[in-house]
Amino acid sequence: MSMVDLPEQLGETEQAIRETAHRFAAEVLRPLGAKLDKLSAEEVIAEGSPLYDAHRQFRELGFTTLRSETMELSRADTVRLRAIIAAELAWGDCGLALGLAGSTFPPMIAHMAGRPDLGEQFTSDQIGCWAITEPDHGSDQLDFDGSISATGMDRGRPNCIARKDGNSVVITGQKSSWVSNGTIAETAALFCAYDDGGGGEMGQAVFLVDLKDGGVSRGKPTDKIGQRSLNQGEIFFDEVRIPIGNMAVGPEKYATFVDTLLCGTNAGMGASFVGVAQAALDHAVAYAKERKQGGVPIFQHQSVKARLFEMFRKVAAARALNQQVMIYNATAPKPRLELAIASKVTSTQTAFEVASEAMGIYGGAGIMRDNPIEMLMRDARIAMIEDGCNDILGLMAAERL
Amino acid sequence: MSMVDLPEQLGETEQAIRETAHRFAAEVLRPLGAKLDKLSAEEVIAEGSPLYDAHRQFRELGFTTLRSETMELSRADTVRLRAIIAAELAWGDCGLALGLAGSTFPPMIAHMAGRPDLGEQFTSDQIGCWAITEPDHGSDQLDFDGSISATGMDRGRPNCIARKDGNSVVITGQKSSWVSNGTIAETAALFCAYDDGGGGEMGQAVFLVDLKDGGVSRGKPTDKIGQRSLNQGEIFFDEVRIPIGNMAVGPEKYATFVDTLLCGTNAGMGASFVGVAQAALDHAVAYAKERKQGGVPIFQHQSVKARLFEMFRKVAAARALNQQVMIYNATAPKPRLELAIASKVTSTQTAFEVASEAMGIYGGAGIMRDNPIEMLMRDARIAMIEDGCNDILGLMAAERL
Amino acid sequence: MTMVEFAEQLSETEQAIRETAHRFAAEVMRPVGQKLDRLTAEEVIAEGSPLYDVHRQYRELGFAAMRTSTQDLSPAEAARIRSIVANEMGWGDSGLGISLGASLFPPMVAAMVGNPELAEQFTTEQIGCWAITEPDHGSDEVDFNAAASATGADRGRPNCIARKDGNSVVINGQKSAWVSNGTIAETAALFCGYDDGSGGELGHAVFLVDLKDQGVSKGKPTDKIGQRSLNQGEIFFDEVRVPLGNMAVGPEKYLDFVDAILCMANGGMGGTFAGVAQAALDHAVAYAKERVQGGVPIFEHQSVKARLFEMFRKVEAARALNRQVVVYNSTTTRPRLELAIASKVTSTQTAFEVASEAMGIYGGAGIMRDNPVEALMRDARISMIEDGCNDILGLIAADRL
Amino acid sequence: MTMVEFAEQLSETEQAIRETAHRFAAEVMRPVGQKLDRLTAEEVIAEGSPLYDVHRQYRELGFAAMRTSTQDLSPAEAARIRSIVANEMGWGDSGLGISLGASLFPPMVAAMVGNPELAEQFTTEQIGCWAITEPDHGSDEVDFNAAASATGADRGRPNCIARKDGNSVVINGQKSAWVSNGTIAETAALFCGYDDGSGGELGHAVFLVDLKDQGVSKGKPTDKIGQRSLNQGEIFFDEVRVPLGNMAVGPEKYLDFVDAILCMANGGMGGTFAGVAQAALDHAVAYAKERVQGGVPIFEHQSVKARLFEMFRKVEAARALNRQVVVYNSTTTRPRLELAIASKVTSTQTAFEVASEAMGIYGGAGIMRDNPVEALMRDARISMIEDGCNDILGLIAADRL
Repeated sequence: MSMVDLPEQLGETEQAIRETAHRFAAEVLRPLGAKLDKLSAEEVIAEGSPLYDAHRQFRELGFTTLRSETMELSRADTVRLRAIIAAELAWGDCGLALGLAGSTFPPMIAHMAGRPDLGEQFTSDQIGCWAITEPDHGSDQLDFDGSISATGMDRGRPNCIARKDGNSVVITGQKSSWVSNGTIAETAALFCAYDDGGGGEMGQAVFLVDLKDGGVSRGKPTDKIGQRSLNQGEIFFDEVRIPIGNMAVGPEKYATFVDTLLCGTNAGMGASFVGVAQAALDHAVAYAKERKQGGVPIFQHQSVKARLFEMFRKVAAARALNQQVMIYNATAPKPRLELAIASKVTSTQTAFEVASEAMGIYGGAGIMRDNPIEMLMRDARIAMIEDGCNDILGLMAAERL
Repeated sequence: MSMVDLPEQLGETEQAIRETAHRFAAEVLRPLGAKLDKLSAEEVIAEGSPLYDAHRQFRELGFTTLRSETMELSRADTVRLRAIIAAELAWGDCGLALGLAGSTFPPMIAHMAGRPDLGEQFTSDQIGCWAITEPDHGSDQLDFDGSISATGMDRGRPNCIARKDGNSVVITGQKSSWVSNGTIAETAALFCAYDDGGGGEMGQAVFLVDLKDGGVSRGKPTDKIGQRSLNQGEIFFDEVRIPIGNMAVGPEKYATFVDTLLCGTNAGMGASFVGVAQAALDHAVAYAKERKQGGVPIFQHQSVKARLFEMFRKVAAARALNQQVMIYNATAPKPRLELAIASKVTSTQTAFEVASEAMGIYGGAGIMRDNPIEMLMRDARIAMIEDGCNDILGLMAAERL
Repeated sequence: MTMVEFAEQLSETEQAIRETAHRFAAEVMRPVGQKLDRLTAEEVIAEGSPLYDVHRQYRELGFAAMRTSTQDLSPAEAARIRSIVANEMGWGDSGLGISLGASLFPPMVAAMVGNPELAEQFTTEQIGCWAITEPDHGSDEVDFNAAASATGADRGRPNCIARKDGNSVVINGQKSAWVSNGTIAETAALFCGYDDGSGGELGHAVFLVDLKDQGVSKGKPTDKIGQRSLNQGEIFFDEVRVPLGNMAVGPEKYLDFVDAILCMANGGMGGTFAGVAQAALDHAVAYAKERVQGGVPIFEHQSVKARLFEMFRKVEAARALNRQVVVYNSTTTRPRLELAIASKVTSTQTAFEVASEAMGIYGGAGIMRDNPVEALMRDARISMIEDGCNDILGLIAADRL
Repeated sequence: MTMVEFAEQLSETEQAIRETAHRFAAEVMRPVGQKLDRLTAEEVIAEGSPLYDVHRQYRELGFAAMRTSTQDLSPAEAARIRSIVANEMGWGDSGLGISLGASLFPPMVAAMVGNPELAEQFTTEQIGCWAITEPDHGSDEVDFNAAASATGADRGRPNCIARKDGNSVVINGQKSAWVSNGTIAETAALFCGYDDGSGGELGHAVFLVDLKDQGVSKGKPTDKIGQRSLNQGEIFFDEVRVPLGNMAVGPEKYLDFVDAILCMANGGMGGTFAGVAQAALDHAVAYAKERVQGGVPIFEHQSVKARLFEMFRKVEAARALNRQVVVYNSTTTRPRLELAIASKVTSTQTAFEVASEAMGIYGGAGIMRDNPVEALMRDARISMIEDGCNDILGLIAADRL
């Protein structure tokens, strides 16, 4: 019962990569995540924090540039391997795993948009971020067709606007407290309103921004109940001027682009929280076999077994769905967002339920701060909210049924 | 573990009445309900059907006229006794219990409206019905403030309209297939649109109607998957003329009246399905203690015990909520519909879950037609839909939070 | 939103087989299943019943042969096709799907043990059955390490025993009322106690038996609440003599063999009931888009959408898990029963929840006998009990965690 | 939608007491609880901590005295008031509520056994505790008929034993890290093994112990994930000598006494966590009506309303069950532990589900440390484990069905 012992038949290369990921998760991410969990939000990102070592070591592993062409794997196998790696990393620590993934947004966007020039400037050697949600626009920022709007609702004005000014674009406004890597990022993939100066209705566009530019400032790091190893926080733009060439995606292609991107991010969350659920299950099974009450391991209790099976069953289903969805969306002519959302919702809900049940298996020991389970429960609970509240995502997905 | 052994301390009178109800439920309703379940919808109501004996015997017991003044009970105790009786009757057979309760609507309305003259004409000696839902208006018929409407929704035209014509009212249109006692009722409490001839917007009103009047016809009895002992079906009105005096509630008081009525009917459903849930639990406990596998009763399985407790716990909570709600609504200056709905939803959902779990306890025997559990599951499932879908009722209730 | 639009990329062969299966499910199984649902258990199996046409057409389409041989496909492809076909069969009619699957047991056993003589005699041309459970041994019949036993439980003596007598085996006793195809089967794969005459402890073995042999008699067909198109019933053996060569699996290999069979059977149930869940979802989505209340389809209600998404999500997860498990167990050297059970439990539970929710979406129409979803709910509920109660299967699986 | 607007009719006395309790909960407990939640376990109990003010003010308001005497109220009234006060305490801060309740154990035990000498010595002026669970005996400490034992389990020797020595009793051993008020208590109601010196089998007995006695020492305060305002920790006894007269309950009456105590303790937990659930609901409703997204409060979203109703319904059921159970058990001659457990399990599970849903209603704001609902979720989760794991309690209760 560990991540390695799962229903996949992997080739040798894949097996080796998984093992690398698993070792990194077990030896680096997990102990580090447990340590950062105890620190304040400020301490997590202070100079000299081991958080930055994790970023460095992760880059050295080369996962960020995993491409099928380099491994002679089929597209489907590559995608499955990505799902496996994402699960392994989050099995170690999901806050760190999400921070590492968020960091690669700017080069990933450059790649997706077919802009190698930007890719050269915005590399995975810098800590990047995905700046999309705004104080007045949370999950609805992702809802293009208004499927989740209440009667009579009006979206209101964006909090962050990029204005064309000759060959430059001038950015003013802010992004919300929930931008991952928000206060430590060196670069950003900025999704915001775009005023082309034509006087018509505003559109939206994607820009790659060097956050060392004049006019950029940051908020306080967000003090969250879980995923404390993941930095989040506001980014403020005060007349930040960037070249027009930094526009990676223009207004006309914006909606399609975001749709594709959301297929990827939701599936990524799905993969990561399979790992969290598995981590909770692994702990629970190990504890049940080891903890004795009245002379026998509690695993011998029929009711404990019944609960462990229920957890196992849910984790297996979440993983199967995630892998199938990722493979489908990577190989189908048109990815289906409703599938990606189904995976995100299923995995995060499963992770929460399984972590909560795992606490029950631990019994009195489960309520102690030094047990590994309670952090998993906190981590999982906020995953049901982050990257789109599950409820709102569900409504968006239902629209497509 | 039976209805008699429950967390209420009852006075002697109350105890005696409960025992009468329990005996009637066990000896008359339960065997009859099981028998009617096997018949076609037509056979259930055919001349000579034992259904009519149940109505006759029920009248003789005198429950229909249970009033606090006759028993020297406090208002709260009287209401609690009503909750207990409703649960007992449905414990016997919920289809019959609902048919018996529905039958008393016309005299009950006369009483509530303070119209003793109508009460003399519309007595509990006739089979009555509550004619409210229409083909194009189901649960939304009860939603006065539009709390459940989707964007841009328009209620549309009523299917049944009463038109003032001098000292008479002329009724035309139809009520839906879900009117309880619809095809056998002799009298109806008709809730429908009312055109006072003033040319203004139509209101709604309540009329007591003798269904032997010229112009009344009936549909086919509805062929339902559960509660088969409960007749339901359409009533058609073709220029049915009744005296204007039969208007029990006029347009101006209609909304308040229906609100009060719904408090009563939802709580009544809540009480009845406590009884159904208890019936399923009783069967399951008895079976678990009696059925041996490998030499010991399956009750000795830890996982069976855990499931029985979960069922017990839910039944206890549903009952406690129902009694508390009924007492509150009967004694508070203003009854709260959201509480009555909370009870209806909790009881019907509990009954379904408990009946389904009881099937699981029965194992292979549970899938047989001749076990008592599967009918309870069917009965309970449709209770989540009848008298207002639980989902829609929930939205109406939420509006008042 | 039908089975054809699955979340998968299929090869051309797979696509073609699925389409054939889907057409068979839609055009043959579903209408016949609905018709059989209304008949008595006796009428279902009477001469001239369309049940036999379904078996005949299934053979003609080559599915029977396909499920007992692997043709030119890789094991992974063959497994995936099995899972897909099971989905389609369940989508068409689960009772018929199980009948068709169970019918293949004798030739399948012959193929699995590589016994060409038996394979020649026991072919897919006959209606077969899997005779394993006994009156005193239900789900515990498959629990070899007593994972599910209560304290002090003693398995007791088998109800059916085969006794070695020279070159023959003489069978006495009976199998339970839940043997699928029990009263119509021409051949049986009989799993029962085996007395080799040595006077030692009784073992277990598998025999292929021609049920036209002298001494075989059948019970009354079981009257079930769901899957009424599936015949089930007892088989009695009174000194039935078969050649010793009909022993397909001897005592020493019995446990491993049953393990392998259970992996297949649970995987098959997982596939079938993922299909049932899909059928319920398809009905619900179609109805929600078509049913207009107050001028707009009920699909426009946000709360209806939220519920449909939840159903969709669960169906996708159940199917993905089944696919992954069936492929894994067919390609590994050591199939894992806990995975197969995880799929069976997940799919059957999902089918029940989704069918019940679908009834809710139908509202008042959902309680009518002629709506298509109530039968799905009945079918699904008993699937949680048949082929091993989910609770007991869970305990068996947990023991392997 | 606060505790004051309960679904109940209260007498004037009850109303007055509730209002006092509510004010104390809102103005004292809640702010102190929030403050203590941020401190270390050591800081919570340091000299000068506001924790001690809460104890003092609680005594001054007379609640302590009220809970150990019945004044002029009828048993039913007194019980209802206990339930109401427990609701309010939980609504204020469950950690503090439990600390206040546990503090009363020694005088409560003295009152229950009618021992005026002990009652004079062990008063509500001291901080008391209930010392029962041991390192090797958690929830099973209360499972006398081994309802929850696995096959072959052997209880093992108690960790704490009192040995008779003439007119004294000498105590040795320890109690577990989960004793509430464990490291701050001045007095204890000690439930432990009892060796009467006869050489026979060890019994159990209850002693009231002054923890300032020689030989008593305390462990480190437990660092828990929730209910951080509640001190818990080990108590060690090294040859602690107390007069024999401090034996409040001897071995022969021990089982009955513990049964009665468990009825009270479970009822108290049921009351407290119904209050926690109500607190989470209140926060969620208020937030939903206040938080505007896109121009309208999120309360206007149909799916938000549906979720709030579900929360409301569960809270009402949990509270109603608690009220009914507490009144029943206080007025009957034979309290039923299964009912008390049903209430404890229902309330704690409800509190957890409702708090978790409340986090979802808060969305992004819900993951922040400074929102009020995440602490409620942590508090509620551990309540499902403390004072007996819900799963084990369920097995104990099931045995009495």
